[in-house]
Amino acid sequence: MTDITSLPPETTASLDLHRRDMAVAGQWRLFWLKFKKHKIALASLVVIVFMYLVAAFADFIAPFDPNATNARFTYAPPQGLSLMLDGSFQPHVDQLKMTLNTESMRREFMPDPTKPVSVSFFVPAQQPYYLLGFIPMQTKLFGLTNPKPGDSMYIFGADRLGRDIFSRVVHGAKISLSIGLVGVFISLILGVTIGGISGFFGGWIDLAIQRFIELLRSIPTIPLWMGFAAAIPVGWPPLRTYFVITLIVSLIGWTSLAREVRGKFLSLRNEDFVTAARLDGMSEIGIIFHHLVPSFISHIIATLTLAIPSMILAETALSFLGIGLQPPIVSWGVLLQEAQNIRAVAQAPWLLFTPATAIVISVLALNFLGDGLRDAADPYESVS
Amino acid sequence: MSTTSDTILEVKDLKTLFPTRTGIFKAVDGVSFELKRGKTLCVVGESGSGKSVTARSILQIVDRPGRIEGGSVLLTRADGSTTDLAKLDPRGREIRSVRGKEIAMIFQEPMSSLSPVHRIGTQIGEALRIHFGTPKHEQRERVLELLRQVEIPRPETAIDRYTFEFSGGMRQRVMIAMALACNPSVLIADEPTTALDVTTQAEILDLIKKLQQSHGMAVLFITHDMGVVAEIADEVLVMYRGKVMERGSVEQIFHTPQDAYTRRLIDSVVRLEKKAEVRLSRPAIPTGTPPLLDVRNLSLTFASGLKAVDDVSLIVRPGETLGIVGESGSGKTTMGRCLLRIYDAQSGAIDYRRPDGHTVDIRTADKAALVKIRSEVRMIFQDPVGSLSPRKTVGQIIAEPLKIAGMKGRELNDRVADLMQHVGLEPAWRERYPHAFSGGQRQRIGIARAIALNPRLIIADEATSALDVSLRSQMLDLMMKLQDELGLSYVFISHDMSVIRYMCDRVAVMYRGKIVEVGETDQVVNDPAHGYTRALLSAIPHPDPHNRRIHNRFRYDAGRTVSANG
Amino acid sequence: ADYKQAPMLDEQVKAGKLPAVASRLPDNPYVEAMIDGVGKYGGTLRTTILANGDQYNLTRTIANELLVRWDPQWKKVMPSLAEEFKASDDATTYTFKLRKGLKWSDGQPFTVDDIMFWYEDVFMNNALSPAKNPTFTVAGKPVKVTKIDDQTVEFKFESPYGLFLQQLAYGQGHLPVIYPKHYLSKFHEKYNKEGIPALLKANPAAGDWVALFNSKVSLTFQPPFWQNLELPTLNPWVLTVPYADSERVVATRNPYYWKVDTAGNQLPYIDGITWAKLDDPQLMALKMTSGEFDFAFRHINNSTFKSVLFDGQKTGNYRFVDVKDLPANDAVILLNLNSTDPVKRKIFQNKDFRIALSHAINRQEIIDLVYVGQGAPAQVAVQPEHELFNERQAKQYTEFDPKRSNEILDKIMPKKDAEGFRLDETGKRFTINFMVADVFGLSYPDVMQMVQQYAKDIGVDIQLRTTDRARLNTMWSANEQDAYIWNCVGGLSEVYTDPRCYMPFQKADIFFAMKWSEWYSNHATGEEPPEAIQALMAAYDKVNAAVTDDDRRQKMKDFLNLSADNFLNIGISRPMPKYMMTSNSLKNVVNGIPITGNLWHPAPTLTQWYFDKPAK
Amino acid sequence: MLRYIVKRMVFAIPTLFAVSIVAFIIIQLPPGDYLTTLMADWASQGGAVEAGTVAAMRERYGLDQPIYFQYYKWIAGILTRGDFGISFELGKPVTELIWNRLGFSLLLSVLTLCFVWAIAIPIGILSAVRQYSISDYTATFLAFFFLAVPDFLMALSAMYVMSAWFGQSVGGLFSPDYVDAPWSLGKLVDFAQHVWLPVVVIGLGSLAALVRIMRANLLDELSKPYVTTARAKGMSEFELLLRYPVRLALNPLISTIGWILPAVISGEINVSVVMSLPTTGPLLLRSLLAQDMYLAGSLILLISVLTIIGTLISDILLAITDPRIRLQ
Ligand SMILES: Nc1ncnc2c1ncn2[C@@H]1O[C@H](COP(=O)(O)OP(=O)(O)OP(=O)(O)O)[C@@H](O)[C@H]1O
Ligand SMILES: Nc1ncnc2c1ncn2[C@@H]1O[C@H](COP(=O)(O)OP(=O)(O)OP(=O)(O)O)[C@@H](O)[C@H]1O
Ligand SMILES: [Mg+2]
Ligand SMILES: [Mg+2]
Repeated sequence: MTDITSLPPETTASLDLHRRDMAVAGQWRLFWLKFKKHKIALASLVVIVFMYLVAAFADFIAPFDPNATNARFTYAPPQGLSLMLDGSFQPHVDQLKMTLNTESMRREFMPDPTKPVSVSFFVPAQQPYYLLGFIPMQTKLFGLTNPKPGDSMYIFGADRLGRDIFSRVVHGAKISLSIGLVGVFISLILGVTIGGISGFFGGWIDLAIQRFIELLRSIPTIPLWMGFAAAIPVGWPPLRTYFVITLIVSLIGWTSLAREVRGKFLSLRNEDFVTAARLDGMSEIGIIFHHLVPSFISHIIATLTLAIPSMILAETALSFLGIGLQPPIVSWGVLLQEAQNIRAVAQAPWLLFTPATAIVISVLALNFLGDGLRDAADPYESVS
Repeated sequence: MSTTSDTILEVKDLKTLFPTRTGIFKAVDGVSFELKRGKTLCVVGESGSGKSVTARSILQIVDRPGRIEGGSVLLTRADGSTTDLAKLDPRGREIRSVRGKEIAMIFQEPMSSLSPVHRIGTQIGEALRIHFGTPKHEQRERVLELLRQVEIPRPETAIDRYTFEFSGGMRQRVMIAMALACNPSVLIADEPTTALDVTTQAEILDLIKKLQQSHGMAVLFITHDMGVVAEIADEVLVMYRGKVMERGSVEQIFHTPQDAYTRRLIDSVVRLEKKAEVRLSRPAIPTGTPPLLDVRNLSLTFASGLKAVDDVSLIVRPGETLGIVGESGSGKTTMGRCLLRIYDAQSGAIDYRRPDGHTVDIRTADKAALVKIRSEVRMIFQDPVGSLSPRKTVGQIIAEPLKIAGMKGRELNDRVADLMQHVGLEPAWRERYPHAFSGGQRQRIGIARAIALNPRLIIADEATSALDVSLRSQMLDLMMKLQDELGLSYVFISHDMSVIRYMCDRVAVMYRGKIVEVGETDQVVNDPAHGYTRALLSAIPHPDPHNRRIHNRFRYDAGRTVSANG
Repeated sequence: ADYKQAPMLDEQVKAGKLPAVASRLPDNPYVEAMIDGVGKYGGTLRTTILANGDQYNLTRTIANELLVRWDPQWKKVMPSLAEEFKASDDATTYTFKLRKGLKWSDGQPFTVDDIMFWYEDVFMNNALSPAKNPTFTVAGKPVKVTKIDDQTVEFKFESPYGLFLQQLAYGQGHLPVIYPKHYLSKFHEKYNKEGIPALLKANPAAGDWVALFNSKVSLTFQPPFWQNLELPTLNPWVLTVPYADSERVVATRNPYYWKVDTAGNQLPYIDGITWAKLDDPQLMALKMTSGEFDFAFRHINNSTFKSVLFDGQKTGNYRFVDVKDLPANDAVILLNLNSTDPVKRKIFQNKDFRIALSHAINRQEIIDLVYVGQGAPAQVAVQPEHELFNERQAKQYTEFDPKRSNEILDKIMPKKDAEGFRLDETGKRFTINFMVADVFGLSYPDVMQMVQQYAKDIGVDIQLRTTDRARLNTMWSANEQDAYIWNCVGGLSEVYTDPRCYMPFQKADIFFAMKWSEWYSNHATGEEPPEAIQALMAAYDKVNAAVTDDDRRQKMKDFLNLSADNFLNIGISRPMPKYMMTSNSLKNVVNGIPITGNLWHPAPTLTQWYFDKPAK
Repeated sequence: MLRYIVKRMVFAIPTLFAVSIVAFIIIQLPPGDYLTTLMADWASQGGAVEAGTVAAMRERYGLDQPIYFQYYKWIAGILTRGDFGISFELGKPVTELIWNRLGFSLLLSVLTLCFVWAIAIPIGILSAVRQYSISDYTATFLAFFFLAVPDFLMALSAMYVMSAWFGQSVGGLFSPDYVDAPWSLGKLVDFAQHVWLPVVVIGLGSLAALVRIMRANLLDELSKPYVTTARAKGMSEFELLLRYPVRLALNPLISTIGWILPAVISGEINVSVVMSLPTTGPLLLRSLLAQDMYLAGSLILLISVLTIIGTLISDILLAITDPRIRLQ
């Protein structure tokens, strides 16, 4: 009669102390320990948190009203913000000298280094506003110290109506980082669920879902959007229109994910661990979400990060059809849309680069964050 | 010939490390041994002791981030030139010309070690192309010959097939063929016969022996099966936790083991040769008790037309262990799966007696009933890797059935810890993922999951195949202890006759989907009635180097009994 | 006389494929007055066209040959194909005498028979013309055309139609001279009943002879005219690559063209024209600046592109030429006075509301910002340089005076909601859903964005719906719009014939009172307008019937005055002259040529353009 | 295999019907029809269109009939005579209009695909083999940059740079001299000089997806035991990479080949419009805007058919390249 306790003790003696720590660490702690190792992911997390903070406090951070126009400064180039003046800390920008050229129909600007315009932090706002929609505020994070006519501070330049691109990008983050991403998640949920059902159950359900996906996929998007554009009542507020269209876009967007998920499920559904879960009495949906989805999470993350920029940009196509965002609401897509002309490309590239950079940074950050999360969630240690 | 010129491969103080995030893990820690021309060195040892890593280190194909930290691997060629393999650039031309040509390797996992999208023939012939630039048709000739040698049926068609069309045993034989393609002077075989039934295993062992004799090939043979060791080994190396515990001739290891671990190993072997002690003291099950499970005329035909289960009838009584033995591919797993409706049998009845005395036919039961039955009848899967969700921690895996049964919070935690302790796993490891366990530990996780709900019947499919002998005997003891405590019944599927003998009250022998013989274990083992059973018994390697009897085996071929050597 | 021809034709004449130039020209060819002097033959004019739906560009460039024409200064109606014309004193009968020896581009003579073919077999044929073109009808009654002799034809109306000659000199007057009888009669049921089934078989796209006929000829601004290479015309260039699915359009000189210069050189000077078909104006501008075109005007001659084009003058080797494209206003807010929503309709029809909205707009700011200072605050009105200019009409309610707006609105819609927006009589926020299409390069979305802010300041909620032009088209023709912004014709002389911005005139692209215009063209349809509008309509009827120029001018002034009283829509900016780009080597280009919706220039003057240094 | 294909085709038939109905409904969704477009167009040319003319034309075009009847006429024409109807605007049978452009679209798509593959696969491999290295990060960054800039803007910028900085003639697929010329060596060279820009612009947008997918797939495959098996045979690392993991990682890519067919027409409309390419995209856009019903409907139908054929081809290709799918 063998005593159970006399089984060879699988101690962790051969491991050093740290590893022993690791071996017994809780799942979440383990996750965090691993995630911390991924420096870029960590930095990305910081960037993303920062971006969302910017979006939340846009009113405070943006020095100007994103829709405030200024005829004097149409297409004003970016004014470099310098911190030092004559050896002391005195943030300032150079004043822009403007000449109106009626022949070429434009204003021409020359920075005048002899006329610094002082910039300081926590300046009074031109208009009181509500931070986060309810905190009454009178102060902006930074701005002109005492604005005189002719002074300006366009750190990322101005657009065709003399609006401050920096403020517009900051405000644009609100939409682009919120509603803009809703569609991605709807696509995700639909794609995984429907694709999962299709692949998991197979048979007639699979056949029907596959034909349906084929049908959806085979309709080109432009006519579809045009059809919807016509069907949406003109009286709807623009945000609702945009939201509904985002929904519709994502209702179509799930199909490719669904096909991939299905393929995966087809090959996984007969794995023993799935059978084991079924024997444990787990429901089919439970199996899909508890066992199958986690096993190709990296694919999902890759798909997601690829889908995000397309979602943010979807509205550039939509606004052409009159169902995108309408002024005065701004988003990064709107800003890029406005940069889509030869004038901006040739003579005001900052209109293009500023929003594009914002999108690239956020997408890269989301991507690397995704990578980091995936690696951290991956039980298989990868090379560090 | 002098001793030194006999030595082909000399491994000295080999150290292989795995740097992990949290520190250095020494998988191989100062291993030394020599391989002699025409001789076989068997490596045994606890699972996870570094046998495979040692083998891989020789060819410098340790998975990243593992690296060889020290020691030398001296290869001495027939012309007397020597090379230290451990010093070569792992991606360089030199080591490449050794791999596959001079030293070939058979990998442990036959299922996944073959490419799923290349034809069998291409994969085998590849080494010939790389090393000799053999033209296509010659390659084909050679591959066909190899396939014939490893007993793949109908090699002409098999050569153009894909991996997934092969059963586990066939894949393993393909791996062997691949390794033998270039007539290597050293063969490293990492558990090359685990998926093979004893009869086929014997053929393969014979083949290797023949090649050894004709080419003077040296063999490094890693195995858990002490019977095999006794049959083929010239020398034995015992490993434990990355270190060599003991090295010596096969007789010495079996008859005068020095090291404590070796002794435990040999003890277990001996113990497994007999009926378990626990069972000796058990009262016999009264013959009149109504069966727990009554299977009648069960049949299942796969879509491919293969009749995997053919009119099978069985009875399992409460508290009884029924062993199922049979050749690989005879339908054991399939039949076990039918019992739990993982596969839908086409005909027959599976009457299961519920605790309240009612009988339910599992084959036709509705969903709700099935869920209840499945909490009483549990399964241990043949493949411990595949049956554990790779992204769930062990704690979660074991807790899953409990959670579904409604257990929560502290109670759940305690129960999981309790179960882990039961199967000899440290409860502190509950947050680890399955891949961080060795093959044997994984099998124990499967067992813990199966017993979590206090079941009444467990269908155990090769539940101990990945364990080394000492662990195996302890696991079997545990299972029998649970049987005593809970009044459990087992359907115990196995290749291994010694396990059956140790564990089972009665045995059913399956052959090509049919039950060809059922009876009390002692009776079947000692006085087999069916030809196949006899053939099976004759091919069992005997764990005694003095008494190598595998050569006296014979084969059963659809009613004909032929001597293997005849 | 001694006529000369382009060198490219010499060979063909020598080979006998073409008659000598003298016999190709009419007895009395039209003699074109030159600007820079007699030009040189040769060269290909490279220009551009939008890939789709831009036939009008071709029409404006090479197809405006009429019985009578406007002089290049748009002052008086002059002879053209007709060497003489005469109006009766009661303005009901007009006689035209064609030049003798005019020929279609295939060499067949053009005579009164062709005009009669148009009149009898096209215009009066109910299958081909189910409704009669308004240019040739008065009070619902179509014109009566009579052949006097091979060269003389008479147009007779039942009631006085003093504007007929003007109408005929505009592009839409081309109907009588685009139907070559010798070519078209084989597609006409009356002339070729037996042959038609075979023709239909060969042309599966046409279901019957009417479709077949319509696929061979159309008005010049419709696609079929530019898709049929066989169709003989009287234009200076004839197509060799149609405006269909090729990547370009090509035209080559018409050897039978009927104009000469003062030295007797047969026009045109330029051998051929190629249009690069582009899908996007951006690319047009880019190619212009890289010197790939000799001439361009439509789609890129607006403030959006000016700055880029200005910088590209050197690389593109072109110069800017002024174009007097002066509509009545560049940006007009058109509230739908016939809105189907009774609440909105009532408010829109309230002139005080319109006044209030007008005062709320800071026009100067919009002009500075959007039009780079090019413009002046103004309502819809005739331009100051024109004799019909009415200062009150142009200036009324243009001061930026939000206080006044609020005062007025407080009477109409005194209640406001929490956000400060005014409520209508049902207690709901009064919202105008404004349709905005980005057309003509006039940056309407930007303008409206500013208007939206101004409206907000006086408590009026404007929601912008940026949309494409096609959708806007369908919306307004279904009378579904609340309001939209567009530009308005009628800034110069065309106001006589086209007062669509000054009254509910006809179904055109200005829809601020669609139901009333329907009623105006046919009292059985649409909706009867209020008294004041009916009076306005009656005032215009008087203009149409006026016989003498003086009388007509007076009646027109009265009409404009009445229109100013009604203040139907809200103008923002008086337009400034537009421009076109022509290669530096092009000469004889009229500077300041007038262009409007129905004055199809520069086609009639293009024949005298020539390359200084003939292009390679 | 054959049975599988036949089965797939049979199932495609009801889908095709559904698609044709959906296509027809979609183009009917916006209010108005071709004639409202036409009327508005005429009106802006300074004239007015008489109600009578419009009514007569509507009757002539059959636009006054109920929609199901119009559908029936259209679909019956297609099925019985291969007649897709006529384009109202261009006055020609739809079939005449589509093929030439379809050819260019197809050519462009294939070239783009080749370009993208030629770039993305090596980069994807590099980025996987050297995971988390500088080259990996650079590739990721560039891929996402091109993904984040709308294709329209990319086209415009590229054209501006090529035109203003390098003096290249941009837009279209040929110089004016060659547009109507028959094919010759010169025309081919001219074509090559023009086509690379749209190919690059369109390709860069889809680069990201491909690089990332390649990288992810490869990372999955690289650690598979069969790679070690091959290594143990003495295969060189490079051959190893190409023969095993890349071969397997390509499967998901191969399955996207079929998708280029539908992309031929509807994909990259924006780029085609900006660059004035003689492809089907601008034609579709214009026909939709002008409500040129049969042209639009036929194009949509064609896209749908191509999608379905494309899916079929993908599945077949996948089955050919992956025996696991073929034989199970
Ligand atoms: N890639 C890796 N990373 C980290 N540790 C590893 C890795 N591969 C193997 N190991 C560790 O090295 C040790 C030796 O493993 P090895 O595969 O050699 O065991 P084995 O003796 O062959 O066992 P078995 O009998 O189960 O095959 C194990 O503890 C295992 O956890
Ligand atoms: N899903 C399946 N489809 C078709 N054939 C199958 C399937 N599963 C198993 N088989 C075939 O059925 C037969 C019985 O297989 P089974 O797995 O039951 O054998 P086994 O007795 O458990 O063998 P082993 O000892 O190798 O585990 C084999 O020939 C196998 O190839
Ligand atoms: Mg091993
Ligand atoms: Mg089995």
